[in-house]
Amino acid sequence: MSDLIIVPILLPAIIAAVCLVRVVRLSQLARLLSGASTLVILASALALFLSAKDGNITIYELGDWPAPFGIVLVLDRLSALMVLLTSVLGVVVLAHAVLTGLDRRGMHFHPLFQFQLLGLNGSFLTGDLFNLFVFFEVLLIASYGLMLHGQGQQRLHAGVKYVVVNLVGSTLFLIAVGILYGVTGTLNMADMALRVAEAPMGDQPLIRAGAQLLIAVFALKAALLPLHLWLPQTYASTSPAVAALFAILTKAGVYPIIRVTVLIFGADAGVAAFAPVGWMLPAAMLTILAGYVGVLAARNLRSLAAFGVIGSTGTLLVAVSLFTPKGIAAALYYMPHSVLAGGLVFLVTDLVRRGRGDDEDHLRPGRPFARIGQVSVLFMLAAIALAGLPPLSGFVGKVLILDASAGAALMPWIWAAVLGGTFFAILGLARAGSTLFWKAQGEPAEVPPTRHPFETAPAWFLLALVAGLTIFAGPMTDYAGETTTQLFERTPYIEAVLGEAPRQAEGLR
Amino acid sequence: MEFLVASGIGVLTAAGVYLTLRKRTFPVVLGIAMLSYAINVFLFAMGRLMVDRPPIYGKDVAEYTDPLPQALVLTAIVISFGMSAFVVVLALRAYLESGSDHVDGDPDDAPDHEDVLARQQREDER
Amino acid sequence: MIDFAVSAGFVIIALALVLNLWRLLKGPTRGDRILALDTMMINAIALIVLYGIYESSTFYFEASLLLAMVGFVGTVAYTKFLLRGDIVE
Amino acid sequence: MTQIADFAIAALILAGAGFALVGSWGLVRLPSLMTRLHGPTKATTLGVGGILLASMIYWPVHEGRYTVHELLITIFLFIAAPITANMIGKAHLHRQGNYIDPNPADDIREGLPERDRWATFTRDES
Amino acid sequence: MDLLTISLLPFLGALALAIAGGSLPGGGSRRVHGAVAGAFAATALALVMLHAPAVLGGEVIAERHSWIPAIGLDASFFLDPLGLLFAGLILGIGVLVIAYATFYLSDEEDSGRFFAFLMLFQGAMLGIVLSDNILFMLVFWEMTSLSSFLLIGFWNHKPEGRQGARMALAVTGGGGLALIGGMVLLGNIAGTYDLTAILAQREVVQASPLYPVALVLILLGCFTKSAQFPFHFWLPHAMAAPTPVSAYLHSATMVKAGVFLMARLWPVLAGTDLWFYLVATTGLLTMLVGAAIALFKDDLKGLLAYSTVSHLGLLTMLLGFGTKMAAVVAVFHIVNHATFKAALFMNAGIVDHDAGTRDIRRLGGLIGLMPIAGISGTIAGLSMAGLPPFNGFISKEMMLEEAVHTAWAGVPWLLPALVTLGSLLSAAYSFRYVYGVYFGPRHDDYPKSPHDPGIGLWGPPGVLVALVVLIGLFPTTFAGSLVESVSRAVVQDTELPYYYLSLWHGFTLALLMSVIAVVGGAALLWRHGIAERVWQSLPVPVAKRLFDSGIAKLVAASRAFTEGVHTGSLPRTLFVFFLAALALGIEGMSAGSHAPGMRETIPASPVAIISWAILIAGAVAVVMSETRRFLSLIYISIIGLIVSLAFVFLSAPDLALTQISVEVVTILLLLLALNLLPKAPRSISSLPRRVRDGALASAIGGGVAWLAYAVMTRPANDPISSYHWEMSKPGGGGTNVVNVILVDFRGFDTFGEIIVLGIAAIGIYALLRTAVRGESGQRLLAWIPDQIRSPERHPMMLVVAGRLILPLALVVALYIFLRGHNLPGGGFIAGLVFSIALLIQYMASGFEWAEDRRRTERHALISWGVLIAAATGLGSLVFGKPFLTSAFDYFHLPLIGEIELATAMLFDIGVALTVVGAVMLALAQLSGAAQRAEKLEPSEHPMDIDPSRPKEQGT
Amino acid sequence: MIRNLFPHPGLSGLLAVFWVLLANSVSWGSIIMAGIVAVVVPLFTSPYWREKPRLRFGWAMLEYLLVVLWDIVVANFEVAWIILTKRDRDLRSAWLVIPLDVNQPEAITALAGTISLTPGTVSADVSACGRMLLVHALDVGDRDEAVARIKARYEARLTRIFR
Repeated sequence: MSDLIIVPILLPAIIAAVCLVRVVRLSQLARLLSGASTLVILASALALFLSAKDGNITIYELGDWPAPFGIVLVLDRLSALMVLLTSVLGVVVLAHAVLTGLDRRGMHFHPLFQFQLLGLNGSFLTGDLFNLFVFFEVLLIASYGLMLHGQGQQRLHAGVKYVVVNLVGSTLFLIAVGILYGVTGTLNMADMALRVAEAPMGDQPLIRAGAQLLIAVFALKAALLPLHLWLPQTYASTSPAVAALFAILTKAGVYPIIRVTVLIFGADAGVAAFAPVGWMLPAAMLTILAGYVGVLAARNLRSLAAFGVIGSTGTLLVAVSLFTPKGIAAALYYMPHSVLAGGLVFLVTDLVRRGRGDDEDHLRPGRPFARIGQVSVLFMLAAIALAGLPPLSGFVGKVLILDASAGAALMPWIWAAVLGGTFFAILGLARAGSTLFWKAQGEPAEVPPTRHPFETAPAWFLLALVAGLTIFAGPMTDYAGETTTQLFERTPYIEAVLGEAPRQAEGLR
Repeated sequence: MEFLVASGIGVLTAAGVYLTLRKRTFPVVLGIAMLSYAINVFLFAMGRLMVDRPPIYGKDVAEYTDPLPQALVLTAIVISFGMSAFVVVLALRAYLESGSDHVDGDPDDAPDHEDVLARQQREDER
Repeated sequence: MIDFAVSAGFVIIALALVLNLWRLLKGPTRGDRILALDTMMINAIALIVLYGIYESSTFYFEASLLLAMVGFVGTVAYTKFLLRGDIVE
Repeated sequence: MTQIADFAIAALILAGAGFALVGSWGLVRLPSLMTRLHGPTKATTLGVGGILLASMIYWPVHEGRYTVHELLITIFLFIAAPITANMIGKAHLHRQGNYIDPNPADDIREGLPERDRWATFTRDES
Repeated sequence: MDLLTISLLPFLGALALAIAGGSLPGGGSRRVHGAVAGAFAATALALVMLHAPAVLGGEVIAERHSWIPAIGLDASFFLDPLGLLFAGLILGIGVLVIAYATFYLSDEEDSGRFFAFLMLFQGAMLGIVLSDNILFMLVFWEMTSLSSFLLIGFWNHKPEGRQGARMALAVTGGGGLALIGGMVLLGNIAGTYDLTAILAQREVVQASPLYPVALVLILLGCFTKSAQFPFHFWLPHAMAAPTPVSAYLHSATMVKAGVFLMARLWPVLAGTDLWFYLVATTGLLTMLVGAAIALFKDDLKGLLAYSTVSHLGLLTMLLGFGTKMAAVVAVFHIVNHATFKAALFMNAGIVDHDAGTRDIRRLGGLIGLMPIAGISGTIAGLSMAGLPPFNGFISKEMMLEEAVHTAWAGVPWLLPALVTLGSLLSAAYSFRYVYGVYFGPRHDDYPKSPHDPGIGLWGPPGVLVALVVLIGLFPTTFAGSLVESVSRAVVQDTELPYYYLSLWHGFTLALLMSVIAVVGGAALLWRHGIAERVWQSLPVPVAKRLFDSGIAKLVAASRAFTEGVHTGSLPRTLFVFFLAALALGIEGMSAGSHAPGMRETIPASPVAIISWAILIAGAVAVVMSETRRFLSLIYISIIGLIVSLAFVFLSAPDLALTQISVEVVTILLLLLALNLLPKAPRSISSLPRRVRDGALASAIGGGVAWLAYAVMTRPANDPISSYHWEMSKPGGGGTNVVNVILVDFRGFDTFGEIIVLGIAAIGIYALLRTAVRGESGQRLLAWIPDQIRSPERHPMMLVVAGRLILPLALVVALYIFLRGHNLPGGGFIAGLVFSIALLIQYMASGFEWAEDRRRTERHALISWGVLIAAATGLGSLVFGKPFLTSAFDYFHLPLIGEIELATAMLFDIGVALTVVGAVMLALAQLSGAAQRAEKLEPSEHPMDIDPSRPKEQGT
Repeated sequence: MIRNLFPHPGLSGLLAVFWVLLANSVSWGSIIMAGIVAVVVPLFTSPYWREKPRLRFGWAMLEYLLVVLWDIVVANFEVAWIILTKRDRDLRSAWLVIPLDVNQPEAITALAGTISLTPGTVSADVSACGRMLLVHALDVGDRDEAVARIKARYEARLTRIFR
């Protein structure tokens, strides 16, 4: 059981490496291996989820070195949720990519895909700040490869920007980690939490600076305004199926914001306590607006979806940046929704794009295409999910967020942003949908021979998940609530990581 | 010594930041390289400076430099090397695809190729 | 005596480095700059070896060895670039 | 005995450093690239050589261990230095000979007989 | 479970139709679809009606299904008389509309889709009226907006259908958002989202300071949905929908949702001044505006639509009065309006269907051609006009009576007067409908020959007309108990004021007003031409144009904003990022009181100072040589060199080794790339920009320097590395602590790191493999060297030196590798040294030549590297230890002595392999791409000039 | 068998010595390792060095080495003197063309390397036919004499080493 934690990290690494070998690379075997691996990861993620569900915190000490000296993987409710989300989205996107033949349109799709999963899972599971950096880099470099998969001029130029921005971001990450290590002398997050709490007054400003810079890096990945400028073009330039997977990349920025702020810079961190609370909330509100206004402004479906992801992430970040148990709980319910809805919108975008031939996904009237009815239904539902309208889970999430922010100092602004943003989203999505599906006139476009009969299946599956998230909102919110409790009750976490008496290790130092 | 290192880091960072803000890919790549120099030294310095105390274990060695930041820097060097290599090639590839080496893909405002000889003779070597 | 010699050696080589830098920045031709850089590298080797003596430490030997072994590769690449543009062809 | 050795070490260090400085001075002072090429490639070889020799004497005398691996540095330098000089020379010939570099020193344009005899300028088609 | 079943039935119907919808080809399908839809609706209706006796008897049927207990959002239903009324309306009229639509739709239309949407809407509507939880209600509320969007846009080939749908969605959906806000607020005020519980908390709610906000938000939702002024404009445009839809949504159900909600929340919200002025005024205005516009609409459905607006205004106004009596009247009028208005819509549909036009100017005298439709239309129309003996008269009279008793802002006559005016207009347009269609001059140019339709079309309105008459004649019998119990439910009080449903109340002021209204209305119709000219001359803003231009402006503004901000410009993105980081760093540092460090600093030696100066000169030189890229590459080497020296000096030999070797590879890489890139760009940024960037860069540089200094000058805080130091030898089996950390303590980092390197390499490979295709390929083919090139490609001396260096470097690499665990060195450096040695071969003898001698595939090297590292780590699992647990032992071998074997070495082999594979893959591929550009003959010889080589034949 | 094991016997020897120097110790361990290195490394590198130079081991090599070392030391002082004292216009730098007798690339390289290492002269280029060496001299009185000296002092000895 205990070794199960490394499966979501190790298996993709091994499979990816095998997929690189020439014989495998050039055959169907890669598809097979990649698919099997993704399914196994899903299975193990489920198992992990079940084991974490009851509130167990599982520790995996890599190399058998005790924390904080070695690297530990920590499985608690939050990380289990994130890993499960990653795996689910992974399965869906991979299925879509294989069914639509995307994986054949460039090189190394499967290894990159596996590496992407590896990076994501690793960054969700690790309990070590520098190890988090390493996994961030893994997921980033894999995302560069995937983002450029298939290439093309626009994609290459967008790729340059995406890569450079993230490289600069990584630089800042190292600065922040460096400061924190320099001041606290540790890299393990649990240990750092203890040490930050004990830090003398004189050290606290430095810690706070480190915290702010660290959060800034995560905010960059999460596309928090004004650090979101890289996202629209990146997501709009890559192939929509890859962008669907990227729906979780922004959450890879949100996750550590929650983890680090609550765990390390919690209430007892002196002046560093909840360092980002002052600026993140306004920024998140503006993010919502920027995102959904962008939805209205979009000229093609991909950028619409990209802005939708920004808006959705902004909504999520509003809940996060309350940094109250209620807020975090709302965020944790909204998080899976945001991932699945973002993924769904991009998958639908891909279906539209593939159907419409030369018109691609430009928001202009085109010809009808095969399965337009089915795709239009998918689009409608995806749009409902993205905008956060009833009856899908986005609505539930939004209500949770509104509810959580009731009583906050900025409440009117939060509500205005959340609801106003939704209004823009409705306008934009209705425009887009009516242009794409209702204005489609004339002879149907020719059906490309590569269309697979089941190519809409992954999108339907995602939709079913979103629906499931709605129907089972009760258990889900319970889980989110329990997760939040676990997050805010830090002692069990710290004790689990550092052992029953964390100070025993002191003797050695 | 601390001051020298700190100010060195500062200058490298400033140079890196300035270069990454340029509008063509090549200086941006150089800027990233500069930033990674800066960051390597920065991370290293977070273990405090010590002269001639390499972290090679010996029974009678009492003082040593903090080895952990060094290990971190090694990891960081390797990663930033991989990343820089990637971004260099990506920049080149984007240039080949579009004929422009502007980071934003703007069309170039001056032709890149003209009479080679004439150009090189005019070029100021310094 | 050795201490004095080593200290003096440091300063002398450091001066040499400054002279190299001057040529490196001034040029006028690219060949000059490459040459200056190469010289700088060799002076650095001397500096490291000297430091090894100064600290009575063998830990730094590999650094100088490596610099001697791979340092010139850069120089060759620069000159090859001047000659052909492409350093591998 | 140690006295003598120390004297030798000190002398070698100073001589080596001195040669390094002279070589670098030559680099600054000499009038053209081809002449400058003489300074560093030689003076520095002996410069580094002197210091290496000092090191080789220092270890047995002061630390009681024989070390010879300084020789390796010499080996590499002896392989590397001529190549560098050769390549820089070639590059210089090429650029001066093709009027790329505007500096007419070194007499290359005037002084080099039968330009098309040399590998840098011509290819032997035979 | 009943209520859940009831509310699910329409959805199930929709699902069934959606799934089976397309499977029935041909003309008969719509009957099947209609039957399916009708069956589901009728079943639901029957189930509701089963409860009717009990509910009307005062029982409230409640049902609770837990959904999201965390916020008190439960799927709870309750059926009280108000709910029953609306459920009956929804389902009853629903059945009729379905029957009507089955005959109305033509064979070409996608009836499956139509009925699916209709059922979806029905379910949503039903959900609203049955919800016992205000959040749960919101779910259905927005769903009605969405499904009506689909229905209105059903004829999506018509632009007005699409625009109408979008407009409706924008207004009602937007209002719905306000409602969400209002409801959550209300729930927060009341402390529960449970409707029944909220209804009992009038005092608490109205005393809350947030009450006005919540009220305004909720009313926004209601007003938009119920098309109240000034949000009324969407409703007529929704008439682009098929007539059954209009009849259903825009008369009977959806637009009533707002009224329903106001009635539902009446007990908590009503009764305050704010409520009165907001609701009653809006209702009054809407009534007037709607009636006035209706009078001048030539399109039958347009006329009816505005009449609906007007009547909704009436209802709203009644609810706004806040008196119990007014509420009773409202309830009664809801019933009446639903009957006659749905009948009229269907009637208009029949006219349209059978006469081929809905333009009132082209219609007339149809009573003779289609008597059944004519009679029913006339009856419904007169009821709408408020003429006895129809139900419309009764409720309108009661309304007038209420108005008489109500003063607006202390002015007693204002309201009665205006209400009378509204009634007058209402009578006028009703007469116009009846007269214009059925009695006016007969036209001969109908597109179709008008005749009475089959029973399928006239039957459903016929039922409704029958109700109109029956309720009018025997109000107590047919509506009395219903109105009574519903009114009780609305006011949440068993005590109702005295009222009497009857046609005749005696000579009252209300009767006078009624008479004025009817006579005035007739007069107005008589002089319609004049009135119309007056109307046309009024500067009435056209709502649609305003809305359209508003949306267009909004889109334009959004575009301007979005495209102005998100230019995708990298410098801008980075500038913002740097600025943000700077601001955050400063913010962090300025919080609290920073204590300067007390650690003793190391004195700076002259060499250090000089090196520092060189470093800075190098950095400045790199920055200054922006237009001379080759030079900047040379300068950047200075920095690498000085940094390596610093690492040596500051006790980091491993770092120095790594830096030295990485430096070389990086330079090679940059040179390879620079070959194909422009080498001396002409234009650089403008001076102000450079100054700006420079200022920001300096600030950030200063900040980072300051941070570094602040940390360096304070004593270390008991770092965890002391454990590494202690345990390195006994636990990790190596004395080079840095290396032991890398391969053991933090081997997981290293594992990730080689993966990064591997991915980078395969990414580069993938990028360059395609460089020969497409535009890039053409550009490569057209590439001409931008410099004069020396003919010699493979200089002899370089080749010979390379030959010698290669084996020596291999030995050094091996040496560095083997000792890494104990002394500076390790797999990464060894891999780099090895790669550099190989790269010398490429440089000296050329790409082709060196490639020919390559024996291993580089991809495989990367794979094997990762796999070996992983396998090493996995080995420990066999022994029940976690991943990457290392083992080492000392063996005594004869002759050699003691040697140490550690699994960490194996791990290091993986690292080295990956490094070699990655570096070679990246650089070789890059130079391979350049080969394409240069189109050189591959040379079979390692060097160009080799005097010892035998001369080739023939030369 | 032996040939296969040691494709480059000279190189193998050099590598063995090299290893011992690196290890900086003469123990059984290092000697055995040196042996392994001597066998394994050339196996890997031999494809890159197919055309093996024909060498003659012996005193000639040692003699050459010593001569060169001596010349390096002596000439270093000369050049240092020139750098420090001679004015630019007194500098009689010149191009020398040295016709070659040796024709193996390794031999030419060795000669050129020697010329470069001994101060005062730098070999800059080989002729396109490979039979001449272009050498730059910093300060030379009589060009022919300088050429003759190089040929006699170095090339002659090299011809004895390279068969």
